Formats: sequence, structure tokens, C-alpha cells
Amino acid sequence: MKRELLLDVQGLSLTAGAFSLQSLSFQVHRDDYLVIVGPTGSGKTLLLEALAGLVAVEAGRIFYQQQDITAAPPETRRFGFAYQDSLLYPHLTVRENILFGAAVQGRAKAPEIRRRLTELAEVLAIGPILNRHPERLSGGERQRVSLARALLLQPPLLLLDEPLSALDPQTRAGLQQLLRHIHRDEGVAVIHVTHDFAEAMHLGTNMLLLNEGRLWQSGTPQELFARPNSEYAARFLRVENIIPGSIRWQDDQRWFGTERSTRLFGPLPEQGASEWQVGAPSFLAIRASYIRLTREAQTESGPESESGPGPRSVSASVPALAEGQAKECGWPATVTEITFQGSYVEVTCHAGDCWLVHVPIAHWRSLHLQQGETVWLACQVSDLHVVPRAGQETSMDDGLD
Amino acid sequence: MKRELLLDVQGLSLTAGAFSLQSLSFQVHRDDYLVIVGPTGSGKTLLLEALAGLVAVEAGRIFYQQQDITAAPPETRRFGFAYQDSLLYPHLTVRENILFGAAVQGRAKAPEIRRRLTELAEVLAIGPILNRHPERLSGGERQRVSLARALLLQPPLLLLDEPLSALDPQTRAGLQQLLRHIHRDEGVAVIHVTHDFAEAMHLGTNMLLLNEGRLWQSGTPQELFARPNSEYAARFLRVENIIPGSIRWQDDQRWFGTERSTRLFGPLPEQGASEWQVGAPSFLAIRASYIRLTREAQTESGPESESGPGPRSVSASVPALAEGQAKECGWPATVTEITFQGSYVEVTCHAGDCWLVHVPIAHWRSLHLQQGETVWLACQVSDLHVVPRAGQETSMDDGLD
Amino acid sequence: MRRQGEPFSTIVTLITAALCTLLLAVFAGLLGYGETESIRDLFQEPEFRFALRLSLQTSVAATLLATVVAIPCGYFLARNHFPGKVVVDSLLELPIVLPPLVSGVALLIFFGPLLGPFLQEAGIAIVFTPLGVIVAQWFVALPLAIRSFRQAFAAVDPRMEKVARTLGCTPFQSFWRVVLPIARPGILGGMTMTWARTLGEFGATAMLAGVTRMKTETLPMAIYLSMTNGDLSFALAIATVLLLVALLVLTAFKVFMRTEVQL
Amino acid sequence: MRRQGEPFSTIVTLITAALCTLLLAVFAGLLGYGETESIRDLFQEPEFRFALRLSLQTSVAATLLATVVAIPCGYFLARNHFPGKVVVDSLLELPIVLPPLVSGVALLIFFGPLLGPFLQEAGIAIVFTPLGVIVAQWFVALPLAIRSFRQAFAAVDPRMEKVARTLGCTPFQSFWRVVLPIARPGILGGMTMTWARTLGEFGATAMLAGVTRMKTETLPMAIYLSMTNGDLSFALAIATVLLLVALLVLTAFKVFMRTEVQL
Repeated sequence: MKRELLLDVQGLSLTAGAFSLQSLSFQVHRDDYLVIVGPTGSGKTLLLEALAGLVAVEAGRIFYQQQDITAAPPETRRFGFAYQDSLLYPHLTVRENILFGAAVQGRAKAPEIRRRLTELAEVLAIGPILNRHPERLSGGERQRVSLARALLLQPPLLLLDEPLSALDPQTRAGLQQLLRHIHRDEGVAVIHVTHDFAEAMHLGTNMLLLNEGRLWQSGTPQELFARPNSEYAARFLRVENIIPGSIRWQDDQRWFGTERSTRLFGPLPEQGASEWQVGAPSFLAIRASYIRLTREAQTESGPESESGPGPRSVSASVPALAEGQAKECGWPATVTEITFQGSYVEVTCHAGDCWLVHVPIAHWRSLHLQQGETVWLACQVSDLHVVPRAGQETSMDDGLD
Repeated sequence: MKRELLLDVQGLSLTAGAFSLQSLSFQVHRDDYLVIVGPTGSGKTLLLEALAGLVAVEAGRIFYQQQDITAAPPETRRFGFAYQDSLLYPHLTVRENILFGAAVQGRAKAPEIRRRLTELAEVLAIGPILNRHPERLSGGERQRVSLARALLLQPPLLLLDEPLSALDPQTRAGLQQLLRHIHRDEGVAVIHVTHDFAEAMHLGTNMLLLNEGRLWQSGTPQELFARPNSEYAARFLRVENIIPGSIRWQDDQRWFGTERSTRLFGPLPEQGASEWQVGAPSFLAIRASYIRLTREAQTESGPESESGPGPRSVSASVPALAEGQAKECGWPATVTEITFQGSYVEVTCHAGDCWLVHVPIAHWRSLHLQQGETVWLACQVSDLHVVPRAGQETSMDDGLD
Repeated sequence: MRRQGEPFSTIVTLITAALCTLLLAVFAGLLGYGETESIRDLFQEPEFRFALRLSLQTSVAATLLATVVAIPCGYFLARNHFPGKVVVDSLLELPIVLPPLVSGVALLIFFGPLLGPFLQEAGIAIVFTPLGVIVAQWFVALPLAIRSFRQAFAAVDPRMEKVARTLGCTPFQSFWRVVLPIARPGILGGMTMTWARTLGEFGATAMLAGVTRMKTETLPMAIYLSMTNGDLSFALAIATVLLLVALLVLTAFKVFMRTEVQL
Repeated sequence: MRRQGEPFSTIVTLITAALCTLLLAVFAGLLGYGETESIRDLFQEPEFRFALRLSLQTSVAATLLATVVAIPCGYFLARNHFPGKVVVDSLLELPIVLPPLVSGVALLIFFGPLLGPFLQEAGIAIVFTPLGVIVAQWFVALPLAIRSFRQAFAAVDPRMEKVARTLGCTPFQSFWRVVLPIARPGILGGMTMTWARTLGEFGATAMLAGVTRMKTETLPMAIYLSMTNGDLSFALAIATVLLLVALLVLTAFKVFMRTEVQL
């Protein structure tokens, strides 16, 4: 079954005040839940407003179901829109707020609109508050009403600008479930701007990373988190270990050598090989939760480094990872700091470079670890991810021949 | 060595606008880093202001180093104070801001003050910005200057009102390290209000949970997170699994029977036994990260329930938990939802009750789990924690004889 | 934070209390000195009845005209930012800073020697006529109306309009259905203050419409005329009435705004 | 969001532009109609020199007196909340809503029949004297000063003071070292507007101090007197000078505030 293309954005550019978008291109299909992340000032809100027709586009085209809507005013596009603040109209009741769009068309009393209101009130659990005024609602109620208002006329596309960021965590979790439900059951495509990575992970089927008005990386949230395509993306997505070094060629395979140790990590997986140039200064980027910490080293393999206790790659003989081909790469390190973080323990280890490892609570309890002890770190070689170093830093000494 | 008692608060009560404090008592020692958490409106900021002397106390006493300072004006207490907004004086340079307290005393040019400024500028890395005006600083810089201003005259006690909550995560992490460092190396006691639990965990040696102006629970952060003393505390501290049921007596031991299943969990540890009354409606409160998820059941032990696949407690024969005496309690469940969350996978399981389990990424990869599959959940019996049910809910049918 | 007996707070409080007492004494003096009978008689007096009717007619007309112009201007200024806006702002605020007498002289020149001949051809007489009273009041009160409406519109989050647009509103519909209803308290409050300004206007009116008994004699004019003629009790009676109206206006304004006075 | 050619936005813009044109025409008419020579001659005229000196002396004195009172009052109102505050607010704002003529009548009663005998004993003459000019200007301009200072103080986060207290300041020190410097632009802006108000004041001054040539003749009085005497060119020249002063005041205010006009 071919996925229906809903929105096709081609080379979108515009400037508004301090914000700008520069030649953005992407597509949204009917079954997409597109999450947009990026730092403050990256133009996320501006992008949503441009899609809704609320700001004029300077260059590029927006196609909606094959039709060029670049110059169409917002009242003809009718995409649902909800901001971080619910922006309910204070002079109207909840019911009148939700019916606002229908009232503009003079259809507020049409039977199909009444049915739709009842349906939405049930889904969003706002039946009991329909006659109240917005100022008497809680934050979560307000945001649900705001969603109901945007959804009343069944827009094909819902644009959400950090809709949950003003809510407390419990309310937020409930509304995330609701958004998922609306996306699936109402069959509405969603574009959702957020700064909460857990939310992006939880909701998104696709993700865009914007920075300074440019599209930095796109893919599934899982791809972006595990394999950011640049130092910037890695830092923004908070990859805990970003270790400087360079790629080296040994035994007909690529390995990563760090700047502050003589160790080689690898062999690097083939998938990213084309972009990973041997010798180019780069970073090894691994999330703290991808590294396993044990007391003892496991079986070793792989080439020895030129000097010292060299690189090791471990065939997966660990019981918990006994699923066939997963190859591991392990190295010893000294524990320098231990921080209890609720659902995991953050362990800082030193091995020339500084490594952050997140140890699950259950596993932690069996370790009885102290500062200063030596442990064995390991990760799957498929998790060894290399990102190029940003241009201005290539002048740094990178220790290559 | 006896710990030096710095601050002794006895029965502190006061009302200011919509906020109030009701008969708060606690102590702060010189080596304490006391973290205060609580919902919005619980009076956290008011408490700090009362300690600093900025609001008048209605009842109770505050002793500072054995001296009654309840009625002393703030300018004689001289506790360091920093708010969420850095509140730097816009008409002064960074240097003048930091020296403000000394300037009031006419000591801004004293040699010891100059030395202190140099020292603080180095510790807080604000040397290069000393001559700038506050409006040209970043959020992190501002907050560091605000700390320097509070620390210049070497206060014995630092009061921090959500000092990091306006900062982005990277900057926040850096400043957390800095606060830790200041606490340890400057030897200054800290009282730090925060709404960020990771921050509380990371920094606090002690923690108070306030609600509606009352002290709800105190202890180390780890104690509060693992063993909240009430349903309210468990929900506020976001314990993921709060399962209704009651305590039953069987085989001369306490067990927890849930409302929605016939399963018994236990035997419950002895430590909380005095508060846990048999038969009283209560909740089992376990964090999602304390539950282990495996494909197969492990060795069983413990009494069978009256009907159906009963309660099981498992002797720790799991390799990763082979540390001697840890007893386990396990039960089967069906996977209903799987959400990838970055550093762990959140698995929702159904077994009469609904269980949330956080599975570490590394472990997850070996599971290859699908929705609808049956898995085995287990937790250490020492993690089985029971909280009483709030008064208004005792009327609920609790299924006891 | 204030402690009992703290000297600085005490002094600040005492100064405020003293000022309040002074104001109270001044206004109470006016109310107490005027004889109650003279106010009752006042409403029989033909000159007062003329001045009252003229004042009400002109001030209501000027307020409505100012509102009609100030709503689009206030909205424009609240929503648009462009280079040189400060010049437009200054131009529209100039009549606030300018002594009303100067505005009156400027209007007299504008509608007299400059536009007079054309107006005469069109059969419109502004200088030294009741129509001139309306023009003078409108001119002086308009900047106040624009400023208060502008504040009221600026307080409406522009995203309220954006949401309305995505729900199918044209720009006018979003203004009419969203901005205007939300800004309503501010608009009503602004209109009240504008009316108070037109009702009390003397300088500009005196210049453009002249101080002519029973022709362009508004209530302030009547006070001035009777004071210069030495008829203190008539002036006092009118002043008392205007003081009561001012109290009413202030109360109405507070009710409309339901908050502190912003204007 | 505005699109080119969108009818609603176009109408709103056009109305604003039309109003700006009208104001520009009115003021340009005043500037263009007065002969430049007459302004040059003006400064030789003894009556103008008297009026200018009196206006400057009284308005500066009244502004300074108003500032001295308004700073503690504005600070008190910005920082304290108590039951019945709305009554105090209304009392202090009443002179803004009241026609200046009515304020003048009230002051005349207060300093004449009521306090006059006592003042005479003390050797102080207020009614129909230059001192009365200062009192009238002070009374009318004071509420404006209080309101603008209050806004300036309210804009200073009270926690700025709290931090100062923890750093060793007494309440007065925290006011002097923190609040006053931070509120300085607002205070200066408010003083500018207060001065403009005192300089243009006519109604209250005319009632309390009288319109007496070469005695209580301020610049607005001079305009009024010359207009009633038919000396249009003298009035025009003074009006032009006051228009230029108003432009200067507005510019100074914008510079002080460095933002949009708030007063």
C-alpha cells in the first residue's frame, strides 16, 4: 500500500525578525507523526506558522495533496494549530471555544457539528467542563480544550507548538497518550515541535532536527538518538560520550583511535564507512546507556594496538547478550565518580578519555562498586558511531601521520 | 567527630498571601546539602525567605549556631541567597554586582575582598566577564555571577531558590558540578529548592518534601525515592507502579495482595512492618527500574496463593544478581505496550494489575520482545514497599474478610 | 518586607498618608463650602441647563468620534512595527504633551485662515461654533483614546488571532470576533477616560470655539465665566457637580478594568 | 500577519496614515503661519520675558516639589497592598480625571476662605500670587508624577531588594542603592512629563493665581491674554515656542525611557 503524501515542502525560506528558515525541504505522509526538535531560536515555531499560512514565505513551495498552497491564506488551509499556551478565548465558554471554527462558518448548530463535539468531549474527557469559562480550568484541561478546538473541523494535519511543555509531568504523560490516540484513531497527521526528547521518542514516527533555520538531520527518533550525523547533533541530542580522535586503518578494517589514549575501538561497522574518512579528525559518539559495565573483562579478540594495553573486541559470549552475532568491543577503566540518579546510576570512568556509563539499578546492586576501582567497559561494535569534527576545529593536532 | 549544627528550625509557621508554612521543624548541619522539593504552592520559596529573614515569622523559632535569630533582620543574618532569575543589578557591572555586599560596608577596595573576588572569579570562571554589564551575559553566566555575589562575603549558609531551572540542560549540568564543588570546598551549607528530581538526587545529602506548607517526609534523596512514606509522596516522586491492595498474613509473614489479581507479593521486609497493618487498604509502590523483565521464570519458592498461578518468591540465582542473600519475588505478565525512551525501554505489562518496567537498552536488545508476549517480572523482596492509602479512599471496597 | 517601626517604611507611609489627607481636605472643602441649596437651584438655572446639555452633547459626540478613529489607529500601532514608528508615535502623542491652549491656537489657524475659506464654501462653520467645541475636544482627547486602546489591543496575544485564522477567520473576522471582545474592558475604560477629558476640556475649546455665554458655554466655560464675573456660588455649584462626575468616572473605570488604572 | 492588499489591514493602515497627515497639517499650519521675525522679536518683548521667566521658575519648582512627594508615594503604592488601597488610589488619581478648573476652584476655596486666615497670620500669600501658580501646577501635576514613578518602581522586581537585604542593606540602603538607580529612566521620564504638564497648566492656575498681566502671567496665560486682546501674532509666537518645547520634551522622554511611552 502506497503511503499518501500529505504535505510536500520544497526549499522553504523566510525571515521574520530574529528568526529565519533556510531552504527547508521535507515531506509529511498521512500516517506520519513528525516531531521537530532544535535549540531555541532555530525557527521551529516559525516553520509551523509558515505551514499554517500565518507568515508569508519568501522562497520555496508548499504542496498540500499535490496542490500548491504556498500563497494561500490560513483560513483556506485550515490546519489544526495549538500553541504551548492554550490561548483559549477568555470571553467564550469552553463549548463556544471548541465551536469557534464552526461558528465562523455559521454551522455551530449543525447536527454533524454537535455529534462531533460530543465525540471529542468524550475522547478528550472534557464533557463536564463544557459550560465553564477558560480561566477556571487547570493547565491540562485548557490544553485538551485547545486540542478539541483545533480538531473540531477534522483537519487533515495538526500543527502543535510545544503543546505539553507548560504542563506538569503527570498531566503531560496523560496528554501524550491522548495525542498518540488522536494520531492513530482520528487518522490525522501531526507535526509536533518539542524540546522534550523523551516526548519526541515516545510520540514521533519521524523527527527533524533544526538548527539556525536549517534542516540538520532527519530520520526516526531512534536513528537520530543512536546515530547523530554531526558533532552538533550529538551534543544537542545529549550523547553523553563524545570522544575526540580519528579513524585509522588496520587489519583491513576501520578502527577509531582516541586522542587521549592509545586504544583502538572497532572494528567500525560498515554502514557509515563511506562518510568516515580514515585520518580525518572526528568524534566517537556513544550514549552512556549503550555501554555495559562489568567487574571482569570478557573474552578478547581483535588486533593489538601499537603500544600499551591495546584495543580489544569481544565476541558476544555474555549470557545477557547471547543473541548470535552481536560483536563487542571492551576496555578497562577506573571509576572516578558515582552518582545515584533514581532509575540508574551514573558512573564516570577514566581510561585516558573520560567515559560516562549508565548502570541500571538492578545490575548496580550486584556490583558493589567503589570509587577508584577498575572495571571493564564494553559496547557492541554496531554502536560505535563516528561523527565528523566541525570545520573550525580541524586545525587541532589530531595525532596522525 | 560531632557534626556542627548550623541551623535549627523549630515549629516555624507563617502565612504570606496564598502561601503558608505550618509548624516546620528541621535541622541543617554545616556539611549538609539540603534539597527541598514540593509541588507549586507548597511554600518552598517562602521557607527560604523566612530563613533569610525576608518575611516575618508568625510562630516558632529559628536558631543559628545556638542563637535565636527569629526576629533578626536579613542584613544581620547575611545568608547567601540566589533566586531562579539571577536578579543582577542592571546598573552595575559584573564586578560591581559581585562587590555589592562589600560596597555597602565600604569595604569594596579592601585587599581581602579583592583576593576573594579573584578567587571566586577563578572558581566560577567569570574572570573574562567582570567588566561587562549583566544584559550582555548568557543565562549560565548570569547565574554564576549571582552565585559569586552571594558567596563574596563567605556566608556560612547558601539559600538557593531553583537556581538552575531557567538554564538549558548542558549549562545546568555544569552548574550542578559547580554547586557540589562550592559545597565541598568552600565548606558552605546549602539549602536548595528544586523541582528537578535528578538534580535533587545528584546534589542532595538530605531532602525535605513539602506539601501545602507542611513537612511531608525527610531523609536522604535515595530513601525518599525508594521508600516514600505516603501515597502522596509516592505519586509526587513519580513512583511508576502504585498498585492498590492490602497486606495479608500468611505463613507467619506479611504479604501484599493486590486488588485486581489473586497474587501475593512478598514476604514483605521486616523494616516497615510496624506501620504496615495487616488488612489495611494500602498501595504497593515500586519504581519501574527496580523490576527486572526476563523471558523465562526463574526458580520459585514461597507460598502458593489460594487460587490460580500464585505468588512466587525467587531465590537470587540470576547470574547478574548473584550477590548472596538478595531474595526475589517474581510473577508472569503480558506485554501490552513498548516505548523506546532513549536510555531505556518502557514496557507496559499486564498481570491483573498494570506494571510499568524500565528495561536497560543493553538488556533490551537480547530480548527481541513483541507486544502480546508473556514475560517474567521480578523484584527484590527488599524493594517491596507499601504505603498507606489516603484517608478519603478507605471507603473503597478492598476485598478483605 | 516591612517590619513594624522600621524608620524608612514609616516615613514613606507617613508622607503618603499626609498627601491623602491634604487631597481629602481640598476636595472636602469644595464639597462642604458649596451650599446644598445652590446645587438644587442649579438645575433650574437656564445657563446651567444650556451648559450641561452642550457639554453632554459635545463630549459624547467627541468621545464617539475619537473612539471610531482610535480603534483602527490603536490596533495598527499595537500590531505593526516598522522603521520610523517612533516618529508616528511621537506625532500621535504630541497633543498629550502640548498645552491645550497651544492645540487650540493651532486648530484655530488650521480651521480659520487655512481651511476656513473652503469650509465656508461647503457651509461648515467650526471656528467659534458648537461644532468647534466638538472638534477641539476630539483633538485633545484622541491621543488618550489611541494610547489606551493601543494598550488594550497590545494586551491581546497576537497568537489568539493566529489561532482564529487557522480556524477559518479572515483578518477582519479575527479582529471582530476575537480581538475586540477580549480588549473590551480596556476599550470601555479608555472611552470613560476619554469622555472625562472631553468633559473637562477648557484650553483648546476656548481658543477654537471661544468663551461665549450661552453659545459655546460648556460646564468648564461656565465655571470660568462665573468666576471672572465674581459669581462664586454658581461656579462652586458647577465645580461640585463636575467633582461628583469625576468620582463616578473613576469608579466606572475601575469597574471596567477590574484592575489597577493603566491609562 | 499581514498580506499585501488584504482589505482590513489596508483600511486600518489608511486611517492611521490619514490621522497622521491631519496632525502634521495642523501643527505645520501653526509653525508656518507664525512669522519667523515675530519669534525673534519675542525675546525682546518684556511681557514675554516676564512670562517665560515666571513659567520656567514656577514649573521647575512645582516639578521638583512634585518629585519629592511623588517618590515616596509612588514607592509606597508600588510595594504595599492593603485592604482599601483602591480608595487611596482613587483619591490620588482624582485630580487626573478632574477638569483643572475644578481643581483650581477647590484650591481657591481651600487656600482662600478655609486656610486663608491662618496663612495670612503666618505671612504666606497663595491666592492670586506667583506662589499660587506653583501650588496650582504642583497640585495638578503631582498625580501624574506619582503614577509614573509608581510604574517605574513597580517594574523593579521586589526580589532585587530582597537580595540586597541579604547582602547587608537596610531598607533605606536597598531603596537608595538598588531601586532608585534601576528606576532612574522611569523617574526621569516621569519628571519630564510632569514638567510638560506644569508648563502647560492653565485652568487651575487661572483659578488659584488669577490671570493677571505681568504678575501671575505664565506662558499659557500670555497666550490666553493676547488672544482675548486680539493680539494674534504674539499668541502665535508663544504657541510656536511651546510647540517646540513639547517636541523637545517628547524626544527627551523617549531618550530617557529608551522604549515606548508608558506614561
